Amino acid sequence: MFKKILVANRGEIAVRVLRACKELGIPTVTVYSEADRNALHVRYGDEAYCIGEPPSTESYLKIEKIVDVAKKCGAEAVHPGYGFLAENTLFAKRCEKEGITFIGPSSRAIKLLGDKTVARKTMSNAGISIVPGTEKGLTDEKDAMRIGLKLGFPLMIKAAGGGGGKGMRIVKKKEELKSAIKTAMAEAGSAFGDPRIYFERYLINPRHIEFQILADSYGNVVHLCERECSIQRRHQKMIEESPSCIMTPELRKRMGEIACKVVLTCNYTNAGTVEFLVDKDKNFYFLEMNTRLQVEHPVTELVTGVDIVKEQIHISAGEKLTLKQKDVSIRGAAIECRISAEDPYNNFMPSSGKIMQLVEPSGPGVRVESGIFEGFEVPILYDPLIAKLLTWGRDRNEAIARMKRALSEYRIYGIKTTIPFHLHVMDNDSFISGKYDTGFVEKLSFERGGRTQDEIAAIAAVIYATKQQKQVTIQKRGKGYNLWKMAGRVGFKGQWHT
Amino acid sequence: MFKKILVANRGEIAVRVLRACKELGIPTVTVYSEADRNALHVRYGDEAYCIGEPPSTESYLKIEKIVDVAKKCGAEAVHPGYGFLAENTLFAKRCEKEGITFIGPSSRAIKLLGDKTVARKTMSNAGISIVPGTEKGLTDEKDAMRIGLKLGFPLMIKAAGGGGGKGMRIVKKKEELKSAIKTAMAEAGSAFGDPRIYFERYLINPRHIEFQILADSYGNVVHLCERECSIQRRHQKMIEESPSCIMTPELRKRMGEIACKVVLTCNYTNAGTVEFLVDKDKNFYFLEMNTRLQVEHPVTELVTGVDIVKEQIHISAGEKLTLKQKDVSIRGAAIECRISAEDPYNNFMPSSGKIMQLVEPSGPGVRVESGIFEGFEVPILYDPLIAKLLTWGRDRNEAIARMKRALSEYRIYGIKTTIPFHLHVMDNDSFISGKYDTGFVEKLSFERGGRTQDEIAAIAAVIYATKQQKQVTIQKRGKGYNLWKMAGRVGFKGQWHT
Amino acid sequence: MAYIVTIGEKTFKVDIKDINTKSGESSFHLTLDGKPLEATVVEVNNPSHLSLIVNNRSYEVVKGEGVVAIDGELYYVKVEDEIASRFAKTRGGGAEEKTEITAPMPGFVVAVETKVGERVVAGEGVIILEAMKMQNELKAPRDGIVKKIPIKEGMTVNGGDTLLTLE
Amino acid sequence: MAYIVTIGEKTFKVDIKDINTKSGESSFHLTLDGKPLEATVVEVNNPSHLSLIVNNRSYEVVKGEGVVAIDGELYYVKVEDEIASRFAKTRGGGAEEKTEITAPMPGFVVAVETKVGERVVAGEGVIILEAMKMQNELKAPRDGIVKKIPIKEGMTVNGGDTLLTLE
Repeated sequence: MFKKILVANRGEIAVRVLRACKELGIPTVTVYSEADRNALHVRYGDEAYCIGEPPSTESYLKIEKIVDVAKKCGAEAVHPGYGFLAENTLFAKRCEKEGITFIGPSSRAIKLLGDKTVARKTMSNAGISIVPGTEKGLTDEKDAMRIGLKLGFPLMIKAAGGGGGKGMRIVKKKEELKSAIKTAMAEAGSAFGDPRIYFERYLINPRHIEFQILADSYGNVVHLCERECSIQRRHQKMIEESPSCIMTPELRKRMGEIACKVVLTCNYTNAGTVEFLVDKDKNFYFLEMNTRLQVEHPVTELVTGVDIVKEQIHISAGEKLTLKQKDVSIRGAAIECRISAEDPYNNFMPSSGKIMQLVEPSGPGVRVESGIFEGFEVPILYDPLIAKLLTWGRDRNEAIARMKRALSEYRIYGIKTTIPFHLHVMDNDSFISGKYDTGFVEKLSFERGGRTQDEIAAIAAVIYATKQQKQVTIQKRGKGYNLWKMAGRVGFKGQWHT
Repeated sequence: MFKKILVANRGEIAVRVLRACKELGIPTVTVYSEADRNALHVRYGDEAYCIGEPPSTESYLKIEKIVDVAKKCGAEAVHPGYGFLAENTLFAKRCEKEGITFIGPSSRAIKLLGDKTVARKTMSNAGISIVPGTEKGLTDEKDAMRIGLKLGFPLMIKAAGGGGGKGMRIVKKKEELKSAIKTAMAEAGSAFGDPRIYFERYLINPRHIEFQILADSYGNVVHLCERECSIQRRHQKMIEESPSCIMTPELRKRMGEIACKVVLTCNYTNAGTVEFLVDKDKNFYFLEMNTRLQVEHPVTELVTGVDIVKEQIHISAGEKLTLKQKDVSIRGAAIECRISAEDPYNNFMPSSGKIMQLVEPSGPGVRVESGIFEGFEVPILYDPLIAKLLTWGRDRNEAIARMKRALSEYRIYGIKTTIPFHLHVMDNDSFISGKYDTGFVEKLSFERGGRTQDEIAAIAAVIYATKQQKQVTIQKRGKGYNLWKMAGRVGFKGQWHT
Repeated sequence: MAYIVTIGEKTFKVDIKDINTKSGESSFHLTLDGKPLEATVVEVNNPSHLSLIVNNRSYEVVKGEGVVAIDGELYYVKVEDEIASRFAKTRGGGAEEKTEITAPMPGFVVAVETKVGERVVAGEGVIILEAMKMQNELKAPRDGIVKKIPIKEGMTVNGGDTLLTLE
Repeated sequence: MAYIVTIGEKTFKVDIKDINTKSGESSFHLTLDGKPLEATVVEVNNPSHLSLIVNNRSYEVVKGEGVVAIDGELYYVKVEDEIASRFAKTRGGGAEEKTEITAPMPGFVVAVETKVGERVVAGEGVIILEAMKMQNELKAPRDGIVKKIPIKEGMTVNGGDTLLTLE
């Protein structure tokens, strides 16, 4: 086993990985930007190194600096978390070159699966259904026009060089095609340094279902069943759950086998996720494979009991998988709500600021993965994901009831968060019945509302005024006690007019 | 289902019950003593009523007041938690009379099982092995002498009228018998208003294993497997786990069947716990049945996935158990450490005071059941149990590793707690190997020690001094910032000499 | 002590009748738009975080700048004591045109902080009026030169009396 | 600035060489019993709760009364600045018999706050001596009348010099 592991990330995922290392008894090293000096991960690790200025391009994305720290402190392995350098071929390659174990797949596998058209072609050649479309990257506008017109509409344009919604366009009719191709190429070029695009048939409101897999270096592959991730906003997942409401044992078996086949086709090792789109008739198509730990991995941990991060570390240390496919089963149901520093009432605008008060839910069936604490200044520079709230229940209804209970216990004052959005979804009939697809968020009418406790608010306000006045009188001071700017859930429809 | 439930308890167990109610969508009522005005349970419930002065005899034990509140606010059911009125026949009877559902067994069953000699006789008659000894209460000293001498030594004297270690004596040789009988009778008389005692053969360091059962009003009984509770100090449990390291499927089946038989023999309904002593040869003897929710119930919840408090409520509402014995199975392993406001370095003396800082562990496999918060004054008046820390793992080793990790994350400053004791046990070879019995704590050599970070402490102290001096200089004030009295884990052997 | 609380488009009149503090807990008899209520509060761990019980219903309350959170839901509130509120009403809508300060309620003139002929700016405190044991600073409604001060320190005035006129 | 820290039966000499504060983080060059170390601290959410990094090792530190917690473990500490410590040594055991104030170390006399013939009480600050850029108030060792002050404001003195004598 490794003598020391460097965690090349920040926030909740860095803490998640550090906890796994601690449970394995492995000393840890963290890196941080100047904005994160008092961050949780810095305080959690055994060693900590500052690697640069706040912008991630000057710190968390600096391969050179991170490799330097790893060599300096004698870290034998690096865990990249998700985001930042997690799917960076150069970083993985550099680690391989320096003799530092990259806790993830080989740089070769990252590269193969990172190029979406290569991945599609590979899968198609292996007999795996992919979303119909082109299998090679297009750089010529005229070629693209010709092929696009042939495929028909609606049509999806995607960047070959990377994901995250960049270079992505939905084209509904042929008149839009030309300009969409042009702008998509330009966007892809500037985002990934690679203007290649490809086409996919646009499936109308499919479900997004992914399979978690684990693969060791000895050809053993298991899947840990599915996660349903259809609650998305602009291709960003917001709520995930396992099992999926549409899953049957037979479909799970078929999709799981295909997922494992994808892995074997690429000689992929470590943890990974095979994403599928599933249409109304339960036809499923390979979408892409994520070559890293996913944000939503704890959903799978809760229902299967497998600690995916620890498995990653064992696999990277050259151990054989002890888990067999027959040992994997789902117990109960789990849901994850991503808690982001975003204002759900204002188009999910990022919100930064100081956490003035924090109360995290706990009790039966609740798991919190958090990167914040009271007093922390949430920087605007990084991903707005600040925490993940998960619940487990004996069945889906219990998981939902617990999620509502846990969300109602959660208090984050000082910044705006997505908690009110999640509370709203947990009360939504389509969500409760499990009859939803990737069009869910778009169709959702989410506006301010909820309980109206105006009278209590009025009483509370007056009591504060009385107490403040009393204090002012006693202290003979003019300022009163310290008040702070606060934002959070808003329960009253009319009050924003003021 | 009930329209409203009153929770007649405080602290972590009151919060636990309130959470279950919230998940079921049932409005809640809490009661509190004057010492608990800002306690967690008061803030968690929908309604709150003060029922008297701080001593529990003036508040939490006042049947009249609690019944009054229930009637006044229209609560259809009362959950007693554990302790206080949970096993009080009069309270259960009074609720029955007033038409308020007591969430627990019938007053008849509480009475039957509360009288330890009656319970022993009932079980014995039903063919269930009990610890050998007398089956009726003794009030005459001479009778007792005669019977005791016949049974032989070592011998256990117990009070017939109640438990909790009161009236309990271990008699190792006949010379000690007479005075032990005398004092035990006196103690039992003053503790329970009932001087009756009975004898049990003293089993040398058995294991304490109990079975959680659920029984509805339609004759359906299931057991939720066992909990091992042998880590005790003066008959008070400190650490519990499930499954037990000595359990085999065959033994579980046999003990589980006997546990269900105990329940059926008494026409017992609701949740309960059948306690057994198990000797080295795995002979097991009925010890007693606890007619309430146990402190350690979450251990069973973690491995079976069943929410015991919600089951209690369903049963009390007259519903049928949906759970069948064949649906019950153990997944993984769970451990509970009871976090008490006690000084483990000073004979577990109770510690009260204000919680100055609190950081609770979280992340994978961790569950916290807590009754405290930052700013709370832990009263000396009530049970020192302030929180329970539980971990779950795919196997026992993972549960232990997680417990160590979680204990090391736990920060409670301002009072002394049992956290250092638990950290010590998690590193103990006997505990790790699972080869322990009820003599474990007695044999444990637990003294101050652990990591020695004197140099870091010296540096930290100087940095504080420097910062304080700087602040004094800047502020031109003499007092410096507010320092607080603190107590917690002590990691240095020699420092108490100062 | 009476307050006017504005939340969105709603307005509440809250009158606190009596306050009693015992071992950290403050009890209030109050009326909300005339409806009598019993409330108690206690600090949780700082002065802005309270446990509030109103007629035996329990709420968790946190205060921010111009906002209170009830059980995690935010309510933007404006609190004025009734005196200030009456003052605002007396002033009417055309505050920028206003050249007089009138007494919002009966009271005792504690201090006059300007004199005839002096230049004052809008919002500057010019007269301190004591009413219901609270001192209230009355402010100049606009920039201007003080024309007339028909009262003096120590005088008792009636509600509506003119206290100061600007040129 | 040098400090003597006592933890149990151990004593450490910690010398803080330099302090630099940048965006909330304070950096220190220090020596621990002569061993050079780099340390930085930043507040977590209050002045008694710090994140401490010493030579790239990370610690969570909380301060209490006479105690610091390192990653949750308590250490009872006594901190004296070296001057006070030397002063204590200079004084020896019979402090109540002492009639002199001697300079604990070389320094510059900033102020003499009494004069010959004046009555002083034990613990009253009488002379301010500046050393290593820190001002140190020297206190009267016991009640008494000032007999002699053989120094003046502005003078530089050597360690051990007598600065004041009581009758």
